[in-house]
Amino acid sequence: MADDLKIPLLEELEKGPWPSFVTDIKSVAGKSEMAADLLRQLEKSYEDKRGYWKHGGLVGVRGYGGGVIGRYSALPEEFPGVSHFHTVRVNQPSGWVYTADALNGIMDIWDEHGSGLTNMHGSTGDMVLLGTRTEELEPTFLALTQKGWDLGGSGSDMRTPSCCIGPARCEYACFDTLALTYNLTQEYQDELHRPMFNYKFKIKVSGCPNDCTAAIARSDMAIIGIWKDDIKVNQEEFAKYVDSGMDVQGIVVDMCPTSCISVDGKTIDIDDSNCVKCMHCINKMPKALAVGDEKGAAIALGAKAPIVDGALFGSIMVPFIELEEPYEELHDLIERIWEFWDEHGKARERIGEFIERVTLARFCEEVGLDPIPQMVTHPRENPYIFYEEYFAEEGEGSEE
Amino acid sequence: MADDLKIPLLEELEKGPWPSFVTDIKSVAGKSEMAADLLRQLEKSYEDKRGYWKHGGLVGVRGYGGGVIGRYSALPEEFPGVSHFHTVRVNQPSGWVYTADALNGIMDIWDEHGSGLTNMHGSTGDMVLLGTRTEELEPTFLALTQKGWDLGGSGSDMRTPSCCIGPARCEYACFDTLALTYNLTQEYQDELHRPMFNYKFKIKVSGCPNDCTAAIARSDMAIIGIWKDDIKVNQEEFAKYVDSGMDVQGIVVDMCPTSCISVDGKTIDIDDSNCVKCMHCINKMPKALAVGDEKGAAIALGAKAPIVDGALFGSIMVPFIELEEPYEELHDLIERIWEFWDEHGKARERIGEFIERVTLARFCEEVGLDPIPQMVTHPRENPYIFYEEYFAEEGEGSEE
Amino acid sequence: MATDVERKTDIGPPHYEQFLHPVMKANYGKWLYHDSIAPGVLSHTGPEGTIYTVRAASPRLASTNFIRNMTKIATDFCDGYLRFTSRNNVEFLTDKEENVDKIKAALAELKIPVGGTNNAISNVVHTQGWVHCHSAATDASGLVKVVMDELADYFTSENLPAKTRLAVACCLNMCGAVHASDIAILGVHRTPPVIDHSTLPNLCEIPTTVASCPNNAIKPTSIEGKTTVKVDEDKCMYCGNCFTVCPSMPLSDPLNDGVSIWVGGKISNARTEPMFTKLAVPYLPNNPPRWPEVTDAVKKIVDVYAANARPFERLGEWIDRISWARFFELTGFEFTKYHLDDFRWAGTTYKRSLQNRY
Amino acid sequence: MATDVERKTDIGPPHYEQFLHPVMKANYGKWLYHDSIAPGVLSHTGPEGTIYTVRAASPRLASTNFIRNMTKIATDFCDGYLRFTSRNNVEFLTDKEENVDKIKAALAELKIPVGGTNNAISNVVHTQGWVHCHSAATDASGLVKVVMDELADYFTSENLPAKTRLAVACCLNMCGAVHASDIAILGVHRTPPVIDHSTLPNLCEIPTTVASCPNNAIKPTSIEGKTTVKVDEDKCMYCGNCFTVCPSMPLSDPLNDGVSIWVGGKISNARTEPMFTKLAVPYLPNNPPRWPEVTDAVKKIVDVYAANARPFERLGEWIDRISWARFFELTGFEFTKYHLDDFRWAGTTYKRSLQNRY
Ligand code: SRM
Ligand code: SRM
Ligand code: SRM
Ligand code: SRM
Ligand code: SF4
Ligand code: SF4
Ligand code: SF4
Ligand code: SF4
Ligand code: SF4
Ligand code: SF4
Ligand code: SF4
Ligand code: SF4
Repeated sequence: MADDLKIPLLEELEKGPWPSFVTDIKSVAGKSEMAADLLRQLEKSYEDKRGYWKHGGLVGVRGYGGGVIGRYSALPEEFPGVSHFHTVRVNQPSGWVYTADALNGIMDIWDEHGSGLTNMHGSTGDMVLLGTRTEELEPTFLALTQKGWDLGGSGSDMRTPSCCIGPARCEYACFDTLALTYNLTQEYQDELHRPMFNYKFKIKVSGCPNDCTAAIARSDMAIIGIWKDDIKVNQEEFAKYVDSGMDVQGIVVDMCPTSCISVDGKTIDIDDSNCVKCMHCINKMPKALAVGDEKGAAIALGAKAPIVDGALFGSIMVPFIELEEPYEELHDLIERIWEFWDEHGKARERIGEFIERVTLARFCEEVGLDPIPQMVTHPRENPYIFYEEYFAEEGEGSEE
Repeated sequence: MADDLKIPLLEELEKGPWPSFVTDIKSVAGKSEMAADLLRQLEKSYEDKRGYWKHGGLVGVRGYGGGVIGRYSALPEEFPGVSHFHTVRVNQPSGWVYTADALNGIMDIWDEHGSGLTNMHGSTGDMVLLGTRTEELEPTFLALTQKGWDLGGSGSDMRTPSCCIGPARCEYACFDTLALTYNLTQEYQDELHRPMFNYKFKIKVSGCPNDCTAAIARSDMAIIGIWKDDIKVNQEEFAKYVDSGMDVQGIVVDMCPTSCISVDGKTIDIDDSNCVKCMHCINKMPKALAVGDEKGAAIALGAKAPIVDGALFGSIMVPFIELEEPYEELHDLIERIWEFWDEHGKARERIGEFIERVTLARFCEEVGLDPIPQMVTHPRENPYIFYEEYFAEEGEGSEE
Repeated sequence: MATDVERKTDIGPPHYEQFLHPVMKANYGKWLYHDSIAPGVLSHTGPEGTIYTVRAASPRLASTNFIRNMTKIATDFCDGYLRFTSRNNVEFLTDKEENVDKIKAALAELKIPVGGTNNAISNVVHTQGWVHCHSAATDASGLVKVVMDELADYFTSENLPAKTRLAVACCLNMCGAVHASDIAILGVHRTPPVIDHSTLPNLCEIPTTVASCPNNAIKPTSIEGKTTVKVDEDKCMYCGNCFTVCPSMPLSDPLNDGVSIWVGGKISNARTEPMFTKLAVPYLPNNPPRWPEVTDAVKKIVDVYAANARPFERLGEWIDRISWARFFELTGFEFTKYHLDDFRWAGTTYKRSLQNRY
Repeated sequence: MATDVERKTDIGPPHYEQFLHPVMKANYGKWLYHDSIAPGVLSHTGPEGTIYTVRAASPRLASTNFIRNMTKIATDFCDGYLRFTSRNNVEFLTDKEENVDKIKAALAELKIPVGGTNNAISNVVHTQGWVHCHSAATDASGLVKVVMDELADYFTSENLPAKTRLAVACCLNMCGAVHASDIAILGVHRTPPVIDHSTLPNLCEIPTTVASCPNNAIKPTSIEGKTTVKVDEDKCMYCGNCFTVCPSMPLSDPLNDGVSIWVGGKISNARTEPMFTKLAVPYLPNNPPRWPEVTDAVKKIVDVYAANARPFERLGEWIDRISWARFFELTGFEFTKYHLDDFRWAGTTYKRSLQNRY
């Protein structure tokens, strides 16, 4: 089967130092006709400079509305191996941590029920099992759940939350990213598996402002670690950085966005009242500086890719929230947000677009957040103010 | 007449160190019933917290469409002195320079034909003769023109251009602001006096990026001096600033927006390739530093106050143009701009709003400007590109 | 006035050259540098000598008397030469250093302050207000007077961190510099236009009126067979643009009109790019003749700025450095939902990063 | 597979704790600092000891074979523990420093580069392309492969000025990080959708389809009595959103599809706030299998950046410092009308100050 692979164009991609997905797919093409036909169809795409997949198709597992992306070849006669080629999104563990056994178990399932191809991982964070037939979906699901795995999200649901490695391997983590992500995923299984929102709702969780999951750019709700008090300084360790010959002035002091660091010989001084917690100085001198003690997270809503209104970064709705089990305050907030969005959002309107449409002021009012300067880069510049209080004729000035 | 002035509220404004317009108006109220009734009506406004002027009214001088703002009291019986209270906008000389004689001549005319009140000057730049009757307009105009004065603009015309004192008294002037302003005003008398545009079109002219006429904020076309080459340095004079004890580091070096100044002892070095010509260092050390030799101006279009689409600063259309008599290149550009705006602009659409509506790219194309990076803070962030070139089926790729 | 004179049109303004002091003409385009002699007094030097400038305040709304007082000083000490600045101050120009003090003395006699140079508060760019405009939500000249009474010392000295520019406008048309001043006072209406359906069909063009509204709050409607308009009051933010094009839609409302306060704008390109003003205080009542709430608020801003900013840091630059959170803390102004932008570029003002102060 | 097992739903993912290396569990939340041992090798130290991480490249589109190769290394040297990063690299975790070299050797045998840490180019966040998606204007895996072949040395070393993040997406849906990467490659269509009126009335909901267009280019129309839609081609900028909701409006066009190149985005809050990518090259042709025009352009950007930026200055920060004018000069890319924004916030990108380079 794989012997008759004629893929000269793709084989050009076997050259060069970077790991070749072509070589890799070939390595399973012997045992998987799906993989072989994927290469054949892809070779045709490379010849013709176009894709050969049909537009989506609703397939899934019983009782779930999400977790599977239906896909059919546009040339099923020519490439029967990919006539169906659906993907199964498997909810990854918090922080993408695995044991060899656990992963091998999934590979076994996929060799049996699918193409033998995966994406580790999809952009949202799921383990993506790439390519299988409709009739294999239910058996795949059954096998996965038996081993303790479940599906992730797709469609207009809460998407699979994901998080950085945080406290499991990072000194910067301002809260337990893995625990929170696990908690939210479990708490909202229904919202994850049964699309009932206006549109997708993504949650990404980063332990500090370095934002190693790109939450601020790619999640409707970004939960990003931050601290409120002062940066912790170890002057001894700082002196060692100076001694090591590091250009502390050029690399740290001059690059602080608010110029709030001063160095006097081997002593560092930070004006924490002007520090914006950007992380730069800590990043450059992790032994001398550390995030503070009053730790928690900021919540930014509304990040998304450009479709429809243009790309957005998340915008700060809560500049600081403590995040400890059982996360009641956060659950409450999430639910109030979903409720308001659900009731007043339009179909296919992401939360970021929704907030802009209903205005930030109204959004705050409805979900119960006080307007504060931290929500904006600056107050309004235009004078088009919807004054709501006014004096009534009779009231003699007292109504305001 | 002025004896029976009962203006207790306004008289509160005669207290305090700042020159009092009330005291000043009173000083002519004896000979001008207009001035007296203005005070009386104003007193009523102060009592009632509202204005008492009727909505505009089209009045003017023969053959002119602009230059006069019609104004009638809403309470003509009560305040007959201001039943008519039109203003006459007199085109000021470039740079607002006068001789006592010239000014006195105008005051004579105004004492004879008007209220004896003025604004020196209006926000656009005109000398504003404040308050007269319809029947006095033509005589006022006649008297003014006999002494060499003419009216300024109002309505949908080119408004009276104005300029900073520039080369007449300022070492920073990068071109002759007074000459250019005179030239434009004379060249476009018809456009100034006979409103035929979609809306007003203001021109302000500043000799350098300090922009002492606020051109970038308040004129549809801002012409602002700039230079292309290096800042001129006088090291000897620089040393004197250092010797004087000036905090050169804090006040100059650290405040340069592009950090392109370095000081070594008593020598200053400027990395002109990174200088953005902000003027700050020159402003602070005018004896040591001076604008370069390759001088000219930048042209920014579209500044305006908020109505309708929100306030705009002018946006750079020409980052550098040489401005020498007879200013042909500039005249050409202005005329191309007016032509395109005239043809495609909507009624009451300022040029700034117009450019945004038709897009900057199209505007450039139509008025014959090449797109260059200096026109933007950065290239587009959204991928919604209107590709115009494409390959046609037959063309085999050659059509692009 | 003789009527037999030839009627001239389109002659334009007189040529400026005839109004230039001889030293200015001689040094024209060749100036070398300037010096600050004292608050309100500058000298400019070129190869052909030095000219001294004395800058005097003006109420701008000035009678022919006031102007004649000025021309008299110019005649006495400046060979007749004087000018006005782009902020409506009067400048006396002389090549005789000894005349500087004489000019100052003459001005002192008239109780006219000298100043406005360098790190001062200069004259206030302002508008017509109840003195002349139909649109006004407040008075302009009165506000300028009471505010500058409070701040006069900042005009006659140069000890603020940097130049500080004030502006007053009496309605959202902002005939002046409100949108780009260090501190600005803006007259605001707070109730929708009251439509006079009896005159509207005659006075106003319906399509123009409908198109005038930035928020599409105006729709055509028919009352007793005549086409008029109606306003969706939920969409109206009282900008007054409809009134500008249609006299039958006045917004004036003595009970609710008042002023708002804006801060942090600038024009120059020095250090930072030009900045728009931002909302500081959404509403203060019209309380003539001396608007104490307004003068208090403005004074507060100037004081806090003077006490905290670094040398040559403009008000907006200072706030950018210390954060808006701190600005509201220091001034004690309340941050409200009105401060959150909701117009067409609102999204660009949302805070889209973690960089914040706590 | 036995069918008599109980069908479980909504169990969620396994708890992560069972997948944590014991040293990571012991130091959980208590880490003190990290060190960089070599490109691709980090150590993290806490009170309970040190964990070593070896980071290996992955094609992401990975077969079960590939994963089994990885798990084998983890079994051999890491007590079975491994993880994936947010950029799809594989990380091997061991508490035995001596195993680091063994892991590297095992990876070398598989020809898998080790790197991606610190000031490197890490793995490329990307999407499906012609491998799996109906929307794709280009392939993603292929582009990643050819670009990283060119840049592999930057993965295995750490000598760029700062972290440099690349992304590839095959259409404007941008399933990944194109809008906020240092360098991004974006598949673009350049011709309007071709409407299949025979299927549209059955397959597509007209109001949804009409609403999907960011530019209101789609209007309902009727053809032979059936409601379908028409596209105003002058208003279409080929975003493909209509196709997402309506299968009868494909945009794929082999002759005109291709890629665009974007630069200067970032995510972190370090130093500067997050930034969007900006257009560098509006169009390069699809030239599989090795897209030489694209690799050249990307290489050019990296080279110019590497040669000119300061230490720890991200690409976008560097351009901000030197100006876009200089960026286009240095790269030799043409600045065109396509670089001028014309979408809803276009006005905010116009240069509204005199501060410019010449
Ligand atoms: C598989 C994945 C790409 C990948 O190779 O990793 C993917 C694949 C698709 N995405 Fe996506 N998106 C994937 C992450 C993203 C991301 C990144 C993220 O989540 O961090 C984004 C940008 C962030 C965002 O959500 O804005 C993203 C923005 C979109 C959009 C843009 C519209 C929107 O604003 O949501 C669409 C179009 C849509 O929703 O109809 C879309 C639609 C699609 C569809 C379902 C195509 C479609 O039009 O229906 C793609 C299916 C491809 C296929 O055949 O398998 N995908 N999509 C990612 C999900 C894997 C996972 O579950 O882990
Ligand atoms: C007299 C003056 C104010 C002053 O006290 O100095 C003035 C007075 C009026 N302006 Fe103005 N504008 C004056 C300078 C300005 C400026 C400042 C400037 O030119 O630098 C602006 C802001 C910049 C700009 O043009 O955007 C300005 C923006 C407006 C607007 C805003 C709408 C627009 O975008 O143009 C209007 C409304 C309109 O045009 O219908 C307006 C309208 C008016 C009207 C005609 C009222 C109206 O609705 O028709 C005012 C007549 C008042 C009166 O009764 O005398 N005025 N107006 C200024 C002209 C004097 C002169 O010729 O020297
Ligand atoms: C006379 C006048 C021009 C005119 O033709 O009338 C003028 C004259 C000078 N300006 Fe100006 N400026 C004048 C209005 C302005 C304006 C416009 C305005 O205020 O509406 C601005 C922009 C204001 C803004 O940014 O909001 C302006 C921003 C500057 C700056 C930049 C200040 C800064 O650092 O932001 C300088 C440089 C400096 O002072 O260091 C400057 C410098 C100067 C110099 C030193 C130039 C020179 O060498 O002669 C002059 C004396 C400055 C002084 O008073 O301290 N001039 N200057 C105007 C006096 C207005 C007044 O009566 O107070
Ligand atoms: C493993 C990983 C988290 C995870 O849960 O998977 C991770 C791990 C670390 N990140 Fe990260 N970052 C990871 C993705 C990211 C991302 C997300 C992305 O690239 O899509 C970002 C935002 C990128 C951006 O700004 O565009 C990110 C921005 C940072 C930064 C800020 C860099 C900057 O100066 O802008 C730091 C601090 C630093 O490196 O100085 C950092 C620092 C770190 C540290 C040093 C934290 C620590 O002490 O453990 C870790 C090693 C860094 C290294 O590789 O140089 N990490 N880091 C991700 C590795 C991805 C990879 O395989 O290359
Ligand atoms: S986001 Fe912060 S806490 Fe999380 S891995 Fe990155 S640096 Fe560590
Ligand atoms: S975290 Fe950032 S803002 Fe704060 S001191 Fe360090 S470098 Fe400066
Ligand atoms: S704009 Fe420049 S040239 Fe004109 S007066 Fe001001 S500082 Fe002088
Ligand atoms: S003009 Fe401005 S940018 Fe140029 S060197 Fe001087 S301070 Fe720096
Ligand atoms: S700001 Fe408004 S009220 Fe004041 S003069 Fe201008 S148009 Fe009239
Ligand atoms: S006041 Fe402004 S917002 Fe209100 S109806 Fe009139 S134009 Fe519209
Ligand atoms: S970017 Fe577009 S083509 Fe690529 S996977 Fe996402 S939806 Fe499909
Ligand atoms: S491709 Fe985009 S712009 Fe064109 S019609 Fe479809 S939705 Fe509209």
